[in-house]
Amino acid sequence: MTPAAGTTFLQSINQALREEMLADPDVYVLGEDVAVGGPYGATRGLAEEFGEHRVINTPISEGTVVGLAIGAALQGLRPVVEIMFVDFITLALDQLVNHGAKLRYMSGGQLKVPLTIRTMFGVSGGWGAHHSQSLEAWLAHVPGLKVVMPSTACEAGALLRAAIRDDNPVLFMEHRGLYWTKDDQAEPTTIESTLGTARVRRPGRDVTVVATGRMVSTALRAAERLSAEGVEIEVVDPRTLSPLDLDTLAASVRKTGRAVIAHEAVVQGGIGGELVAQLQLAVFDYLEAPILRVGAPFAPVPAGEQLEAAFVPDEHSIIAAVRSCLGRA
Amino acid sequence: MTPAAGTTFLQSINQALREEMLADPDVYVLGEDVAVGGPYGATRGLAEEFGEHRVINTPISEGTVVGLAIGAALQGLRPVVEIMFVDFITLALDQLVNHGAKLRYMSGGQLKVPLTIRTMFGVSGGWGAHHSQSLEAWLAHVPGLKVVMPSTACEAGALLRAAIRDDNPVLFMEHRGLYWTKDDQAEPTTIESTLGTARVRRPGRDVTVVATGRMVSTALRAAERLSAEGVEIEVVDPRTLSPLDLDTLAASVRKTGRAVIAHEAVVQGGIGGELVAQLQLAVFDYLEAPILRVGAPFAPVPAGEQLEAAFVPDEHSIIAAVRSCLGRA
Amino acid sequence: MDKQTAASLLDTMYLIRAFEEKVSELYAKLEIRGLLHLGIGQEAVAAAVCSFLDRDDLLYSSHRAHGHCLAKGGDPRRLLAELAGKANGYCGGKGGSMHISAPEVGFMTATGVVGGTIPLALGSALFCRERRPGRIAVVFFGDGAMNMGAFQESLNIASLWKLPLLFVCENNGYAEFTPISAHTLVERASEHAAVYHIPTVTVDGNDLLAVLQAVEPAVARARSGDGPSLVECLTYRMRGHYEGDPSKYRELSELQEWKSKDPVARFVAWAIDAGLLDETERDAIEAAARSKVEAAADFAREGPVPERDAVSRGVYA
Amino acid sequence: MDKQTAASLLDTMYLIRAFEEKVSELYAKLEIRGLLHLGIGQEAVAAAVCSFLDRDDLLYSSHRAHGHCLAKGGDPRRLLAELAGKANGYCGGKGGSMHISAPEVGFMTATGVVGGTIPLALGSALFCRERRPGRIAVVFFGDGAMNMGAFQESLNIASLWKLPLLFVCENNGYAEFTPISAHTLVERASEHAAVYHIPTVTVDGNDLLAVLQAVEPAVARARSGDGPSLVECLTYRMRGHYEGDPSKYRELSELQEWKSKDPVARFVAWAIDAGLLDETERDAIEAAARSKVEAAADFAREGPVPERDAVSRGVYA
Ligand SMILES: Cc1ncc(C[n+]2csc(CCOP(=O)(O)OP(=O)(O)O)c2C)c(N)n1
Ligand SMILES: Cc1ncc(C[n+]2csc(CCOP(=O)(O)OP(=O)(O)O)c2C)c(N)n1
Ligand SMILES: [Mg+2]
Ligand SMILES: [Mg+2]
Repeated sequence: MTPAAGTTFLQSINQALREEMLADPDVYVLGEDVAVGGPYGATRGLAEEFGEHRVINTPISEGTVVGLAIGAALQGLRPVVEIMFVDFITLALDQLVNHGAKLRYMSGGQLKVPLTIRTMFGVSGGWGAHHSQSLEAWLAHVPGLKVVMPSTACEAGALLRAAIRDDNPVLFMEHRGLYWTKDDQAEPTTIESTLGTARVRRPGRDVTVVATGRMVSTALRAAERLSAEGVEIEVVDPRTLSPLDLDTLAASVRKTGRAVIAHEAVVQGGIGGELVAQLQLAVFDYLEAPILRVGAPFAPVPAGEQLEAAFVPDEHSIIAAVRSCLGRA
Repeated sequence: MTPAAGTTFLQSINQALREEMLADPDVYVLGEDVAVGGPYGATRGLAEEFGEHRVINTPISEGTVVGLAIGAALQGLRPVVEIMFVDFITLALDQLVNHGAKLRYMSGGQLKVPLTIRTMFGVSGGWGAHHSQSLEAWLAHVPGLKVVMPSTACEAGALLRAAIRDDNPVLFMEHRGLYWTKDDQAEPTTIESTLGTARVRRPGRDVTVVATGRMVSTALRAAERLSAEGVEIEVVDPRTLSPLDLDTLAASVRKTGRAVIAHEAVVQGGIGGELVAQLQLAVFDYLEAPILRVGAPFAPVPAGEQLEAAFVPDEHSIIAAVRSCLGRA
Repeated sequence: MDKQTAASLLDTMYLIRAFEEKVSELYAKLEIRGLLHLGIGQEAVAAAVCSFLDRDDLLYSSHRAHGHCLAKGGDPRRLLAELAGKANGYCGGKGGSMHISAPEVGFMTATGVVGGTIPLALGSALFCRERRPGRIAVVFFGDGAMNMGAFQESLNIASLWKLPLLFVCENNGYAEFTPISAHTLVERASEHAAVYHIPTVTVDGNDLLAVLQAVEPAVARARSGDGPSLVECLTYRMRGHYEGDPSKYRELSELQEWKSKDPVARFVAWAIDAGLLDETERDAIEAAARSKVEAAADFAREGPVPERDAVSRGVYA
Repeated sequence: MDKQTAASLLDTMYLIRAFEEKVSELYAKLEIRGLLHLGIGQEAVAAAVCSFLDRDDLLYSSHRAHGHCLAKGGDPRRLLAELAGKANGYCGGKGGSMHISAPEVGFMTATGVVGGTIPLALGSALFCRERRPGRIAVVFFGDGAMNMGAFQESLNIASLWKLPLLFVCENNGYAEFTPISAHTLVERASEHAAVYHIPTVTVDGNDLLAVLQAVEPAVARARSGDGPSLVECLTYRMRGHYEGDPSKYRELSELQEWKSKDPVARFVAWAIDAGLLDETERDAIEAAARSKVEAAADFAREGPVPERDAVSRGVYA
């Protein structure tokens, strides 16, 4: 069901959970405080509707809870685990990476792990270095995992439903800064068409800007400003970082001949490098300029307001990169 | 002290530990079974020489042991922790990434963390998916950490000594497949010159091959074969993956106009993407072909002999990439 | 207890109380942002524990850290400036409330990760054992951290290696919005410590005297090289989990009940009763605390904003 | 115990023993490679525990997994083929010794990570509670896993949620080359379980009867929905930590002492004494086991090598 206009990103997540729980009794929700709705209400109402057997508060034991969800998934349940912040996934990577991601392959195809991990990420509000990271690049490096990062309210719900229905472990990353955003108009999104496909958010001819998560709206703002000066960027949102829809990205760059990759993670070692490597290979002969990357400086996330603002790339960062790509200073 | 000719990689590590422990009473060694030498003897003799106060066997509690070492480093000790396999660093990433790597920055420069983590990585001997990964790309994405990956016996010792003397947390990655290798000749290496500097291992004019860890020797074998057919590749070893010596890499590609990046990690999300992104930006106008990457397929490490052999890139993989780069099929 | 000790303990508690009330006020006025966890109601634990510590004992805290930092001798001005993101804050505005560091007074670091500092404290204790016999490390954590594996791993190593370490559990009955009974059947951190042969006791954390009594031998034991102890303090946070939390998960009656056990008021009553304090003295101590906090607020307000390019500086030593 | 039960238990133990001896032989001949951990000397635990399990009870193992897989009903042919990296092995040659999976007989997975399967077993137990009341999950782990945080976290959740789960600790006194006393002051897993109100007992793991006696009520408790138990079996591995380990860290006398407690010989002696077995029957059972293992070796030797491009297939469902 496409969420109504005016639905926030957070409500869309909540609705998607509810719909999947209604559709499939094997969908279970687990996490800290999920039975009371979690810190922002993403799981609000679910315990009341589906009972605390299916909406399970867990102790603060991230590693074990993720392992437990994997074990339940091996038997055919479809757990949706909330790791409050992706910063805390550091506590669960043995289970997620060594076990969850590998069991299908290691078992020679005998096992499968239909698990979804929802987690908040990204910078907002001065929460500092332990509640603001963007660690998607780590997980996109792990064979057996899928990594999804929605950028709009409507798509958040559709992508989450697709993630829950997927038979593989999926890391589903929600930018806290998007939680209270709404889409300009309700976007009809089918569940099936989302996972593994990129989406062109704004067509343009001059430069392709591949943006993820909250950076998509940042790129769209940059597009407005650039358009005013006659530069038309094409904004493409990969939506799924692993697997990656290279075709859509490459088609865009083949057209524009120039590309900027924008994410909120620190640039060094970020998913941008992977995108650059794949794109330059796919469209080498079309490239009129090196592919540029926009992201955070190589530093932990600072807490103070001004430092935080300096840390997060904004539309000016994108505009500067686009101009540089076009050879205009 | 430069190790004598005939010294193995493992002996070089052992000597470096001993020399640093002799030079600085603040150097402590911690890890599972380190007091009896560890699984291969990397720490052999140290407990006898320096006592079990400085060469400390720990319980199997990777997360806490890394945290403990960070705490000791904050006070001025220089702990060298052994995490037996990098696969188990998954258990220690909260401590290493959220605390060890960030404390200097978060504290506004009041604290420092002179910590070294030695760990085995890479494929050999059919050990399978939990004892064979190459996870350097994760750590190179973490601001505040340094990541070092030696490729020769002599350099292993010099780089380890430099890592121990460094005032930052350093992940030092030892490929098990190199442990019993020796250098053709003793290479005088000064400690000071190593960390953060790449090394040209073989000069060449046609294609630059940037190779890491055990792939350096693989690339050198490929170079021999290619040379026989008149193709001269330049083999460059970054040695330190974070920080990265882009200048040396870029200078090489400026000369050759072509580059192949070779590592043992899975290609997707590997450090190769970062190298491609930085290189294509630095030398765009010199590039005559897209930069290619050689690495493992996107799969966990299989245990069986033939599958394992199919998994690890070898000199043929490099030769194929070099030829493709040169436009020869 | 002598008059001076009583005054000093009360001074610490009032300073924390006044500081936290100011933080709450500045947050409401949007002068401070971030994720703030106040310890109003838990002051007796910080004050009692730190009264046994010297400047070069090494303290680690949790996400609810302000009181610990002040009790250890942290400067309220630099602390508040840090919360306000100013360049003259302890961390130059980079750390913020959950990442305060004031090593000059032995306050090593707080953490945004539940249980995250427990292993770090072990390492500082190892350092003390090896280099500064007589010095100790101390770590504060909440009841929520009891179910983190790192806590158990740390109890094991601390006891095995006889580290000079004091574990202080501030058991306030809740982890975020969930009562402890929903997280474990083992509602006492002291039960965990006992398994590892770590001397331990659970006390009324709102009774400053009880905490003092429990901590004194524990600190002495650590100082003399006999190994770690764990002191568990049953207490209550009077405000929400974080500033802005409406606390719907708690009954008003529960709050009322705990209000009557306010650790500051209780100590004041006891001290007056014991002849260690009179009303005038009490007023003076409170007033002094409030004026220190006002000065801190001015300091923070007037503090310079960090330079923009500091953002990428200071990552490496 | 009746004759048939005795024969069946002995059958399992001999099968494991013969299998492991064959693995050792094939490893020495370089027909198998990899990192192999043999359980020779620990057979009674696997045999006793699994004798109470049905095919659809869900078993998790450690790195020392061969015996557990066989006792659960795993096919020695497909197991050996897996160790040999063959396409007809359980995992098509992808898993190897530390990553065996035979879900068709309820053997879920082994692991190369100490303690790694404990949380997984909780999840399977949750599934049983929700969907298959009466079915249970079981996890084997070594004494080394006792100090992994995941073990403690798992005890807590299993007891809190009353999961139908049996924890089996094979306490063989060593983690790799280090005796348990160097890892902890708490040398019994049962002490940990007790804190969480989990019924627990420590028994002589080389005494099949003692293990049977301990496991029976624990399995019954789990099946009837009353929650988890932990059975700790004190045992000894007669070979090195891994094949090739010269075991220099152990005294020969220690090995000799444990040899005299061989669980197979002890059970045989008891069963003969109790009139449940005679020498001829014993010989027949052992011979049958050996011939099964020979057949397995042939099966593995003749098994096809996996196709090269299988390496990148089967990563995703
Ligand atoms: C590892 C981790 N998981 C989850 C969180 C989110 N979180 C922040 S505080 C908290 C509850 C902590 O409770 P407790 O330890 O009792 O401390 P209190 O807040 O009561 O002082 C949680 C779950 C976190 N910060 N770290
Ligand atoms: C997390 C982790 N750390 C270290 C290792 C290396 N290692 C393999 S087995 C082992 C000892 C395990 O001892 P125990 O649990 O008692 O099992 P046992 O080998 O005695 O059967 C260690 C340390 C590992 N596999 N996993
Ligand atoms: Mg609490
Ligand atoms: Mg053992």
